[in-house]
Formats: sequence, C-alpha cells, structure tokens
Amino acid sequence: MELLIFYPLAGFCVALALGVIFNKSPVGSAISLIGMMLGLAGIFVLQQAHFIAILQIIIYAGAIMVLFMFVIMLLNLKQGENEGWASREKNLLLSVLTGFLAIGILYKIWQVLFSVDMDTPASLPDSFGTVAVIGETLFTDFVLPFEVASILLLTAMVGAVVLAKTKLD
Amino acid sequence: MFLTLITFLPLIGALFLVFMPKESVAAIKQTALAVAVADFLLSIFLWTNFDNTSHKMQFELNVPWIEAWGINFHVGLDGISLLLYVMTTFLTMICVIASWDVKIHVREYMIAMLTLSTGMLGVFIALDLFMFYVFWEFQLIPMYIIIGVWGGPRRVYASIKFFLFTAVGSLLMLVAILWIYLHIQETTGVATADILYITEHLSAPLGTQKWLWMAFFLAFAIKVPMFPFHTWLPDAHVEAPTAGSVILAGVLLKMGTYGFLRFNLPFFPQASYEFVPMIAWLSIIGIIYGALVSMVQVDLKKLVAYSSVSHLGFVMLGIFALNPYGIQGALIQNINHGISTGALFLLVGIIYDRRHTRLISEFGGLAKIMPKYAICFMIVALSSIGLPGMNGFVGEFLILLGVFQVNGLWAACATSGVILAACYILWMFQRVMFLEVKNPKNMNLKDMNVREMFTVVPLIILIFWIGLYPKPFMDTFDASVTHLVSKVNPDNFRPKQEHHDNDHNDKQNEKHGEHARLITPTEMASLNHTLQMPALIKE
Amino acid sequence: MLENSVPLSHYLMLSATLFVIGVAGVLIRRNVIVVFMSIEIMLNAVNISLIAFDNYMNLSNGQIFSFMVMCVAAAEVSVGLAIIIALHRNKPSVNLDDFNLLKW
Amino acid sequence: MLLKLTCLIPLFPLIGSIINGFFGLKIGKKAVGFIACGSMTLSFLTSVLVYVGYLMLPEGQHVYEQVVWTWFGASDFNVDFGFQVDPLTLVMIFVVTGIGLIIHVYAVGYMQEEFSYYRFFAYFNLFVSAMLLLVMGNNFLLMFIGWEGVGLCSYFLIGYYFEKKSACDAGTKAFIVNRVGDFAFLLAVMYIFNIFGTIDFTEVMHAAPEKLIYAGEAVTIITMLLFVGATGKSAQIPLYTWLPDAMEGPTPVSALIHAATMVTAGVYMLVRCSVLFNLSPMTMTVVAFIGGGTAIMAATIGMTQFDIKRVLAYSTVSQIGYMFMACGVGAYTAAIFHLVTHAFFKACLFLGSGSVIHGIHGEQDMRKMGGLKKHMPITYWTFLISALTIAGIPPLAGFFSKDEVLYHSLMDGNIIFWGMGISAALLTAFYMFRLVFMTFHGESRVDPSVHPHESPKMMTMPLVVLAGLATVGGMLGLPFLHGWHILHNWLEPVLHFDLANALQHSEHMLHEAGRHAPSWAHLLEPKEHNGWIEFALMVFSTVVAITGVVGAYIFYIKRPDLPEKFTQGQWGLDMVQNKYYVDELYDDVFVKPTVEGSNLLWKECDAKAIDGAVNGAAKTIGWFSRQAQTLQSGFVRNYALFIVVGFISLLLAMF
Repeated sequence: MELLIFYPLAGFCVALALGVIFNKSPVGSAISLIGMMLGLAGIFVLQQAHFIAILQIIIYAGAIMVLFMFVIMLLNLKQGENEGWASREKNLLLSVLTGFLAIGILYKIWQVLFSVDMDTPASLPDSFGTVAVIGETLFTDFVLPFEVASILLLTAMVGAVVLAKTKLD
Repeated sequence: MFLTLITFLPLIGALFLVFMPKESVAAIKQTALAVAVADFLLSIFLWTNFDNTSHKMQFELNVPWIEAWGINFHVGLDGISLLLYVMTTFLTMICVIASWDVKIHVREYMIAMLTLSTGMLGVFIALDLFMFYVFWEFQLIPMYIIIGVWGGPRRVYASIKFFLFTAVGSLLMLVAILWIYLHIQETTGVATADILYITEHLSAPLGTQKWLWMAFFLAFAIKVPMFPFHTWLPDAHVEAPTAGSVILAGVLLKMGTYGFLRFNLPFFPQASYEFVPMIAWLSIIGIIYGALVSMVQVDLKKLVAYSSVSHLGFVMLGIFALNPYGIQGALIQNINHGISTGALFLLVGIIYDRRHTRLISEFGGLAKIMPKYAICFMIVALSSIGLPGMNGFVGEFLILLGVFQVNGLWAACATSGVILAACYILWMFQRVMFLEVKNPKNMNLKDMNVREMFTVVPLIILIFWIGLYPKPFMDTFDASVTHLVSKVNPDNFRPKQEHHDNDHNDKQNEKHGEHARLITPTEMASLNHTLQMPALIKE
Repeated sequence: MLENSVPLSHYLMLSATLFVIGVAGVLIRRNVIVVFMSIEIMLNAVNISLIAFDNYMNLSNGQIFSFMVMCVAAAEVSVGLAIIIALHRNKPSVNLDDFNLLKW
Repeated sequence: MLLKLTCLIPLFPLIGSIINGFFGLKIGKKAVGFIACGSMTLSFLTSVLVYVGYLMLPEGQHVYEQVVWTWFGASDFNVDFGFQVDPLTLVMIFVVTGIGLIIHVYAVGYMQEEFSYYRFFAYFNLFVSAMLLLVMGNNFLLMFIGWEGVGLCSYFLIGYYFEKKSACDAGTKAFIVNRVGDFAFLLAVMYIFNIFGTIDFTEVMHAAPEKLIYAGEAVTIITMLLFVGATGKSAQIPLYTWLPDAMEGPTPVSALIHAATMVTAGVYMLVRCSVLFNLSPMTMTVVAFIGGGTAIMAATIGMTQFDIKRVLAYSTVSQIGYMFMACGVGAYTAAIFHLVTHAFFKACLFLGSGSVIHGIHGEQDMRKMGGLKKHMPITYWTFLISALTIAGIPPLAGFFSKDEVLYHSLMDGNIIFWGMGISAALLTAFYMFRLVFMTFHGESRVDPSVHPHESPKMMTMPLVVLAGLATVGGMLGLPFLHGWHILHNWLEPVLHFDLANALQHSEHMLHEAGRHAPSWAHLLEPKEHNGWIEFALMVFSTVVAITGVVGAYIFYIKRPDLPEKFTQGQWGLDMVQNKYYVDELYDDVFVKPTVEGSNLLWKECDAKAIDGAVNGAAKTIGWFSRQAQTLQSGFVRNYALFIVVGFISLLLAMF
C-alpha cells in the first residue's frame, strides 16, 4: 500500500526536479519546483512527519516560492533567454561529472545499507511527528538553536532590506 | 587578582574609548593618559609590595580557564618579570604623552596603544604556556596596526615584514609548546601547560631538548632580534610612528630576551649550555655588525635601530654567560636599553615632527638652535654608548664581567663594540648637532616644548638613577637570578673528565686567583720567554 | 496499515537522486535564479533523508534539524534574492557568467 | 674628622658645573665666573683640610677610605662608590685643584668675549670633578668613571667651537681614541676581578704578590692591557694622535686638560698599579720603550711645527713619554715628580701661549709672530722661565725631575733608555727655544694691522704664580739627599713592594703546578746608589740642554737662513713635518676600511643577502600563489564545480 503511494510520488518529485533544471523559462522552473515541494510534502506525510509536511507546504511551497516568483516578475526576465544554458561541450563534461556523483552516492548508500542489518526498524509510537512532540523537543533540548534561528531570521530580514535598498558599488 | 586588574586595565580603558565620540579628541587623549598613568601608578604599587628576598612567583592568580585541556589562567610576577612589567606601564604612559600630536584617527590610535599595553603586560605575567602564546600573538596585532596605519611611507611593507617575521618564529614555538604539553602529559600524567610545573618536571633527552630549544630560540631570536634575524627591525622602526618605535624598542624586543630567561634556560638547561658558543658568537657578530652598519646609516632612526641590534647582542651574551653577573647585567641592560633607546627614538621623533625628515645630511648645527634638545640628546646618546655614571655602563660592565668568566676572547670581542658604539653615536651627533647651520630650513626650529620635556626628562632621570644607584633595581631580581643560575649552572653538565686531572689544591683557589693549571707547555714557553726580559734590562 | 513497508534505502535513493539533480542544476544552468532553485532542491533532498532516519530510528532530532534547515533556507533565500536584485540593478543580467568579481 | 670632607672635593666642582650649565645664561657672566672659581677654591681649601686630616691619621695607617654608597653589584661582585686618600692621591688632588684653580682664574679673563661663556665653565668644572674622581676613586671602576669623564669633557672642550669642522673632528677623534684605550682598561679590570675577586685598589695591591706568578701570563696580560689604556689617555704611541689635534680647543683647555691633568692620568694609573707592573718585567720593558720612543718621536715632530700650540702639544706628548719611561724602569717617584713639575711649567707655557694668541688677536702661526718681547713683557718673562725649566736648566724645577728620570733610566734600566732620554732632552731644549726665539725675539712678522698688547691682569697673574711654582718646584725632590727626598718619602707607602716575598709566592704556585721556578736570585741583588754618577749625569744633561738652547739661538737668531739651507731637499723633513704620516696611516688602515666595510655589510649583507633570502622566499611563494590564483576565476559555478570534484574525489577515496 505504502509502496504504491511512494513510487508514484517519488517519480513525480524526480520528474518535476528535472523539470526545474531543464525548463527554459524561470517561471516554468519555479512552478515545477512548487510541484516538487508539494510532492515532497506527500512523502513526509508518508513518513508520518506531519508537522514537517505542513511546514514544507507553508514555508517552501508558500513563502519561499512566492518570493521566487516575485523576484522573477520584478526582474522581468524574458522567456527563453539563451544565456540560461552553459555551452554544449561544457555541459557534456558536467553531466559526466554529475553522473559520477550520482553513481558514487548511490553506490555508497547501497554499500552501507546492504552491508548492515537493516531489518529491525523501531516501532513508531502514535505520537511520532506530531506538533506536540516536536514542540516539546524544540522548546526543551533545542531551545538555544531555536532562539539562534530566530536571530538568524531577523538578521536575514534586515540584511535583505539593506541589500535590496542601497545600491551596491 | 590585583595583578590581573592592572594588566587588563588598559584594555578596559580601550573599550571605554570605543564608546567615546570620535570628535572629542581632547577628551580621548586625556582619558587614555589617565588610564596609562593610573596603570603605571598601580604597577609601582606592585613594585613596592614586591618581596625582594624570594624567587617565588608573587601576586599569583591561578584559576581554570579551559578545564578540559588543563589550561589555567595563571599569572604572577617574579624578579625577572617585575621590572619589565613596570617598564611597560611606564613606557606606555610616556608614549601616550608623546603621541599627543597624532593627527588622524586619534581614538583608534589610543585604543591600539592601550590594547598593545595589555598584550605586552600579559606576556610578562603569563605562567601558562598557552596563555603566554595567546598574549605573545595578541600584542602583535595592535603593533601591526600602529605601524601599518600611522607609519611612514613604506609602512605597509614594514608592518607586514614585522608581522611575518614574528609569526613565523612563534609558529615553531607553538609546535614546541604542544610537544611539551603532550610530553608532560605522558611522563607525569598531568595534563597541564603550567610553566612552573613544567620547569619542575620537564625532562627530555638531550637530543630532543636541542630541537625544542631551537624552536623556542627561533621565536625569541627573531623577536630580540639576533643577527641574522634582525632585518625586520630597521624597517619596522623607520616606518613606525615615534611612540611605536619607543614601545618596539622598549618592550617588544625585551619579550625575546625575557623568553630566553623564562623558557630556554629553565626548561632546557643542558641544551642551553650546549648552545652557549653558538649564541655567544651570534651575539658578538650582532654587536659588531650592528655597530658597523649603524655607523654608515643616513637615516637617524635606522641608525638607532641598528644600534639596538648591537645592544641586544650584549643582552643575549649576558644571558648566556649563565652566571649571576651576566644574567643580572642582561636584566638591567634590558631596562637600560628600553630607557636609552626609547629616549633616542623620542628625540628623533621630536626633530621629525619639526622637519619631517630624518636624514642626517639634512641637519647640522642644531646645538645652536635647540640647546635644550641638544643637551637631552647628548645625555641620552652618552648613556647609549655606556658612559660610566650612566645606566648603560652598569649593564654592559656586568655582562662583560660575566662573559669574561666564561671566555676572555668573547669578552674582548664584545668589548670592541664599546669602541664602535662611540664611533657611530658621536659621528652622528657631530653631523646633526655640531658644525654650522647650513640648511636654511633649520634656522627657525623651535626648541623642545613642555610636553616634550615631560616625555624625555623622566627617562633622563632614570638614566642617572640607574647609572649611579642601581641598587633598588638590581635588588628586585637578585633572588630570582640566583635561583635561575642554580638551575642552569654549567657545572651541572660539564663532562666530569675535566675535573679529573685537577688536584685538590686547585679546587681551593679555583674561584679566584691565577690557576696554577693555567700553565700549559706552550704557556710555559712564553713564560720562559718573558723571564728573559729582566736580563735585557740588566745588560 | 501504514507499516514501514518502504525500506529506508528507497528514501535515501530518492534523496540522493534529487540531490544529484540539484547539483546538476547548479552546474549546468547559468541563470542565477534557476541555480538558486537547484540549491533549494538539494536542501529538500537532505530533508528527506533526515526524516527518513528519524522515522527509522524513532527520534525527533531529524525533524528538528529539517526545521532548522528550513529556517536557514528561508533566510538564505531572502538574502540571496536581495543580492540578486541588487546585482541586477547594477548590471542588468541574471547570467552567472557575467559576474566574476568573486576573485581574491 | 677632617677626612670626612673627602667626598666634598669632587662634589664642589660638580655642583658648580650643574649651576653653570643649567642657569648660566640667566645669571650672567660675572656670576658664572664667580661660581666656577668659587667652587674650585672651595675644593682646594677642602683638599688642604683633608691633607691636614690625613696628617693626623694614626701611625702606620696610610690609606683612608670613605665609602659613600654601594654603586652596583651582582652576586659576589660589588663596587663601592668610595674614595680613598693616600699620599699619591693627595699629590694628585693638589695638582688638580691647585693648577685647576689658577687656570680657572686665567680662563675668566681669557674667555671674556665668548658668547657661551657659561657652557665653557660648566664643562670646565665638570672636567675637574671627573679628574678628581679619577684620582680619588678607591677602586678601578670608580677610577673608570673619572677616566671616561675626563675623556668626555675633553670631547666637549675640544669641540667647544662646534661650528668649526676641524674642532668637531678633533673632539670626536679624542673621544674615540680614548675609547680604544678604555676598551683595554675595561678588559684589564675584568681580568683583575677574575683573579682577585675584587677590584678595590688596596685589596688588589695587597693580594697581588700572592695571587700572581712573577712574570706569569696573567700579570703580563693585565698590565699590558692597563698600559694600553694608559697610552690612550696619556697620548703615547700608538694612540697619541688625538692630542695635537686637541689644540682646537680654547687655550685654557689645552693648559688644564692637555698639559697639567688629564694626560697625566695614565701615569697616575701606572703608579697606582705599580705593584702589578713590578710583577711583570716584560710589560715594564715595553712601557719604558714606548715612553722613550714617544719622547723622541714627539720631540722631532715638535721641531718642525709652526703652530705655537701644536709645538707645545708635541712637547707634552714627549714629556709624558719621559714619565712613562720612568715608570718603565721602576722609578715611580721620578715619574710623579716629573708629573708635578711638568704640570707647573707646561700649564705656564700654555697659558703664556694663550696670552700671546690673545694679544695678537687669535693668530697661532709662529711665522707671523716675532719680536713680541717688548709688547708683552710679563708673558715673555714667565714664558722664558718655563722654557728654561722644560729645557732642564738648573736650578729650575724641570732640571731636577728630568735629571732624576735620566738617572734612573741609566741605573735601573740600561743605556738605551738613557740615550733616548738624553737625546729627547736635547731636542726639547732646541725646539722650546726655537719657539721662544721665533715668537718673542727677532723681527716682528706680525700683521701690521694688528697691535700686539699685553693681556689683562686676570691673565698675567696666573702666569706669574705658575712661573714661580716652576722655579721652586724642584724642592720637592732635591738630588743627593735621598734620605731627604720629600716626594720619595711621601710616596713610599704607596710604592712599597716586597719583591722577595712575591718571588717566594710565585715559586710556591709554580711548584704546586708541578713546574720548576726559574732562578730569580739575580733580581734580588741590592742596588747601590752612586752619587758620582748622578753628579756626572747632571753636568752632562745641563751641557746638553745648553747646547740645545744655543743651537736654537744660532738657527733662529744669528743665522735665520740656516734652517732653510739645512733642510733643503731632505726627504726626512717632509716626513717629520707631516707627523710621520701616522694620521694618514690610521685613516687608511682603520677608518676607511671600517667605513667602507660597513657600507658593504649594510648594502650587500643586510639588504641583499639576508633580506634577499627572506624576500626571495616570499617571492617564490608569491609566484606559486599567482599560479594557483588562476583557479579563482570569479565564476560562482566554477567554485561549485570544485566542490563537486572534491566531493567525488572524497567518494573515490572511500571506495
């Protein structure tokens, strides 16, 4: 059952991810990315990480991608600008490299996961991934990183305002 | 605690300055001066409360700093560091006064000055190797900035050179420190970098000792600077602002010699003994080389800088005489050099402020136009060449006396530096102060003003004080030096053989009196030769 | 019903695939915004594996971590996009190869 | 206790110097002169009191020591800032303060016109103070303060007219040449400490016979070093070149420093360390040879000079050579005797020459003088008396002292020394009267626009006093009356030396070292005093002196064309006139190579070799970084590529 949901979702995500990088227009890329994010949210749900799935939709698919779209609009980028691609020979080389990377990582995963005993996953309690549990952990063990994250966001906000406002010289 | 407070007071003052408005220049200067004076007075208080009779660390504070590695915040003063400590606060004060006329970035300048002071003080009080290393590197930064921002035309080159030379040396020292740390942990089971503990417990085979010794040596020799690591010094001095030069000569160079006394000798007594000839010859070369080169300089500051090389050669020679005369002489000479050379730099700075040049050929006949200046300059110059009755002589004589005990030839070579010193100083003095006033630009120079007198006169008072009654100074390190010497006494390591063929009588008058053993066959031949002389007189 | 019937390795494979796609995007695209999106893909890919391990070992640290990743991503995007706007204002281009000021 | 006043003797001039130096410009010339002379007077009076105090010392005590404070020290080495009063010191104190006072009075008149009058007297007082330290110090290092101090003051005073290049050069030269001597002196002090464990005069001299082997290496080195120190200060071969140049200073300076006091410091030191010198026959021989050689050489140069002060300067060098010769043959009393009389007559001669120069407005060339006798009678007569004294005409002081030196050089030394001495005496008589005749007699060659005049009383009175002293000074040591020789008896406690005892100790020490001592028996044979030989020598040297005077008379009064004829085409003259080219030699051998070598060291070694190595290392690294820097293209994607490549290689490494 789960597998039945997983494979289509995974395929959907991969396809849209490819769509992001191969789409000629940035707007198209962005829309593909939104789709991919939504797909990922589905995968998170599948893993019972409900809270993260919600966040994924709100923050990524919502806030961040809106920002992307906003900037694309603001810059008024024309569709099909040919500088969107690197030269052919280079691309070949880079693809080979990326292929290597993919093979390498996948091989490693295979090597690691299949060499150790992976048969006994923990049985998950019902509370796994709920807001309550995450919240409790976040505000007890990880309260300091949480606060730091808030400062980070504040700084980023100020930084963004400053950068977008003043002219660089 | 009190010691820590005094050490960090300038840093606190610097922090305070950070928050002062940039525009209120006068207030900034006054605050800086107040901090420096307060610090100096407090350090005098340390001196008066110091127990001369003990070689132990005093005003100690030992609290854990990085507990996981056994690194403590351990500070304290003993006789070897006390005077250097007081001199640092003293020269900082003088330098703040001398920098009254800094034009640009006054606030930042004073901040750098005060930070530098804390860094230097920290070096002298640190009793933990890591702490020492931190301070050792820390004081580089403000000095680098002082040279690099407020310096002369080639300041960037000079500051980088200064920084790199020192940093390269200290990196090797860091390696040695780590080695010692691990070694101590291995042999005694205690993870500590405490200098006192290490002094007590460090025992390494001679071969290893030599390597470690060399690592420390490089760091300190560059700082001192010994020949041939001295080339950063003239550049740094020439480009640094006046106060920078004073601090550089007065304190920074002393860290090198202090390092030798604090680390090389007590940590590796045997290696030190083995390296005595090398150090001696390097020092002698430094003495003569520095004097010769400074004779032909055309730039006043460069001349003084090279003379520092010569003077510090004496100090090094004294330290490695490994006897109380030499080491005490070296310690007092440390102070003397800080005072005399510091004063020389101040004086050169005064004339530079007026004429914006330091070329000797630009001057001449200043004695007529600036008599007060000429008198001060003369006194300081004479103290620099070690005229008896002034401070330089006391140190130089003790050092030479100590060296003579070890090797007469070394002493003779080193003493020739005294002649050369007279040559370069007097020749310079003649060209700057005497002769007719030829350059019309010199006609209307103003004599020293009250502020400038305030910077130089205290140093002149010290020059005569140490020259005529150095006892208060010498007493502070008497006990410490005796203790140190008992540890590095060459007799501990001399191969036993040498004593074999001496009979008992010889041992009795070994210390003093012409040794009967002095007479070897060749000497006997010369003795016989001399004995024929009376016959000639009688005919 | 929803037992852990999807093996851990599958999640990781998915994560790896997405990651590599992101890398490829960074390498082959010259449009700065697309490059930026590719980076987002990579971040998301990492999130998948984090949560997969969490799920597998019954922990919540991974989720916290991915939460942090999202925070960082949000911050990064806002600043990054601001930089792009500022850059674009100086030089009307989004082509990365037009910008080579990132030298020593 | 009157002796407690000892420390005040050098203190008074020091205070005077400080007052004059700091406030001299404000208080005016009169006050400056008053303070300078006043401090000297006080010092002189104190010396008298101290002398009285010394006479009241209990029987058998010859030395009074006063430690003011402990100067410095380390471990078992301690130097006191202490003074000692003994017969030798007293003699020197009186010479310094007495003659110093007279010259001070003279200088008040002579320097009246100078602008920086106060500066002159500040230096002058400081000099006296340093000289007193030198003679009163109870250890080698305190002596060294004075030793360097007088060198320093002479540097200041020679370079007094600091706008003149020659004056500055002369000052610097004096100081540096002196430093060469000081270098040896310092080494000697260190060696002494090494052996004795103390540098106190009394203790060292007391322990010397027990700790040093007679004619051994140590004592020879020590005494040779001390002697080199003395040659620097006392202007002997090879370090005499500074003294003639020192005549650039004002004339009172030449009189005080370069005739009466400072240059005799070397002699004083030799006498002070007589015990050490007695232990080293080799050094003694060297001292005597150098002294005799200097006496002759300087006298020959003196014959050819035309600058009135330079002639006197060479004469000083020559006379001090005499004193050294006396020391070299062990006749220390004779040396001190000659020192004292020389101080009288040479001060008088210098002051007289100053009076002459003053009278004809600064002219120093004797070829532009002549016939001054009628213009300045007092100067003439005092000058003549002194010239007769130095020439050794009885019964003036110089005759007795010089005769004593000559007698001892023959009896205690050998005929070579005596020959040196007597020929120097002949030359002395000749050139001194050449000076007198050229200056005061004959046709006037003075510039017609100048009207010679006698100097004011302030200047002539000191001349008269000094001439008087030069006349009667011989009373200190009349010949034939060895039991009554005042100076000899007076100095006996200082010079006392028991050779037999010393030899015994040396034998013991050599024996312990497993060596046999050579036979020293012949050294202990008693010496006889032969009155007849002494009388014969006196007559002979008087004849020699008169010959010299007559010779000068013939050459410069009777037949003024003779010198010209006589020296025509002589290569030797050129050489002597140019002072044997010693200055040039030193210049070529020491000065120029040093300066050039230093330049080479700086430009080649420092700038090229050491800095070159450092900069070379930096450049190599720089070259490598420039190569590496091309990797940094500035394209973000390139950097990303590197990351990927790095990651892939990591993966590969993990396989």
